[in-house]
Amino acid sequence: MIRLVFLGKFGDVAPAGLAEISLPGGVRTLGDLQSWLARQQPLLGRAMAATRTRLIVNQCVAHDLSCPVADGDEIAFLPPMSGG
Amino acid sequence: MIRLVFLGKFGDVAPAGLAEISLPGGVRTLGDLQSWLARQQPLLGRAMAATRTRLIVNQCVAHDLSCPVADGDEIAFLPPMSGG
Amino acid sequence: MQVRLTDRIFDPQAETAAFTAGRDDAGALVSFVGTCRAATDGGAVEELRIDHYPGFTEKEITRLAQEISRRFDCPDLLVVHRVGRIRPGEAIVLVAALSVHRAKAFEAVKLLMDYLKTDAPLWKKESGPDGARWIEPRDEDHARRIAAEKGWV
Amino acid sequence: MQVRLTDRIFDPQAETAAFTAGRDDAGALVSFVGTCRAATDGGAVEELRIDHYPGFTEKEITRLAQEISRRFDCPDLLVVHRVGRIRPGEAIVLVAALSVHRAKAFEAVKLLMDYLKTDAPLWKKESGPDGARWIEPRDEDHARRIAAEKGWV
Repeated sequence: MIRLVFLGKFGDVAPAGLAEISLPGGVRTLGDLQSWLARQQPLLGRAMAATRTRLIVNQCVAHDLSCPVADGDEIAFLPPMSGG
Repeated sequence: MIRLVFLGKFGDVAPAGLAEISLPGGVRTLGDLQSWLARQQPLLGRAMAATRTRLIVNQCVAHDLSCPVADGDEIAFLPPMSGG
Repeated sequence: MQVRLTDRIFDPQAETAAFTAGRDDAGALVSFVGTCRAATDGGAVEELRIDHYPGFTEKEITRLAQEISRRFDCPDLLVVHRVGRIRPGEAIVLVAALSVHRAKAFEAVKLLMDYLKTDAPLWKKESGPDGARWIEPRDEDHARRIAAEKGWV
Repeated sequence: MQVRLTDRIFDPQAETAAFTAGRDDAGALVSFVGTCRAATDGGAVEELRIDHYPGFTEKEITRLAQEISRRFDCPDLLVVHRVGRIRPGEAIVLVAALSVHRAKAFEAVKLLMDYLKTDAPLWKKESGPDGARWIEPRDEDHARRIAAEKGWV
């Protein structure tokens, strides 16, 4: 299983069923996972493509889409931030 | 009578008796008054000469030592300020 | 340095009083309080919702505060940030810095606010009579953040 | 705009709370609190005395605040300044600005503090175990004031 966390406006278009899923077949990297998500959830895919999206793996910033994804990982998808 | 107000460090060297005095003979301007004070109170005169002194007449800033002094005036002597 | 997220109404003045209690060694306190406005450029605001990513958000804000603290030699920093549902008039964020002299405290609070606007993992959604919208940093926020990064300010 | 001198201990947080009470139209509050330190470059401080010139001091501080208020389009300014005898740990000055956006509030408070340091008719005398000494603005205070005047900051 992997845990997916969709923050801000991504949370509005991500179905609740995506929070915890089995690692999809063929998904080995963050890039694979993002492509898989865009195919499964076109709305979410478009929302992510339309803005700068940062990916966080196990609470650490992922600097590269080639970063591996493994069973047990938590991956968060962050749209541009607006604190303060 | 004129009222004299000595602020900050000038207050430390000005005798209390100077707070209210008769307008001294020959004193027509702020410059006259300052010279008279320096003669009467050398300590005070030296303190004023040693620093930037601002003069306030009837609560308004005096921009010039030629400004007249008349009976009933209140003249304040201000050393450099240190608020905040 | 203290960094805290809270989903409850907080009193910025009480927080500031606690932060400075008993401190007679630091003469200068600068604080910023951001409050939920009843109306913005986008219209009337009935409610603000702030999303966060538990764990990560605290960690990132702490990292930003540590960077500011080092840069301005200002160890005494306080950050309190609301998350969740917020009503107009309620405080959203408090940033305070206590320092021996005021210039560093001003710069520390100002830049930490710039950082929070663009780099804190928080997401604001404003709701009003015309619906809800997610807020994104304004161009001027980014410009300020870049200037801060380069030491222009 | 509110300007007040007081010879009593005041609570800067309570003053700030009163200043902002019920305001849900202005999102940004910046405040500065200057507190009497127990020790300065000049040594231990047992007491601070601040002289003022009744009437004139209030008038001049109001004039400085009005200038800042106009320059930064920031009508909501609060200044509270202690006069008389002050002990370490007690607040000396509070300057607060309430504004729609934060940049102007920061600038208003920062510059009003620069002005107060050099241009407010107030005179500070520090007393400690080694005697008493009058404080004069430091060179850096003057430099900051001149920069402010010229719009460099």
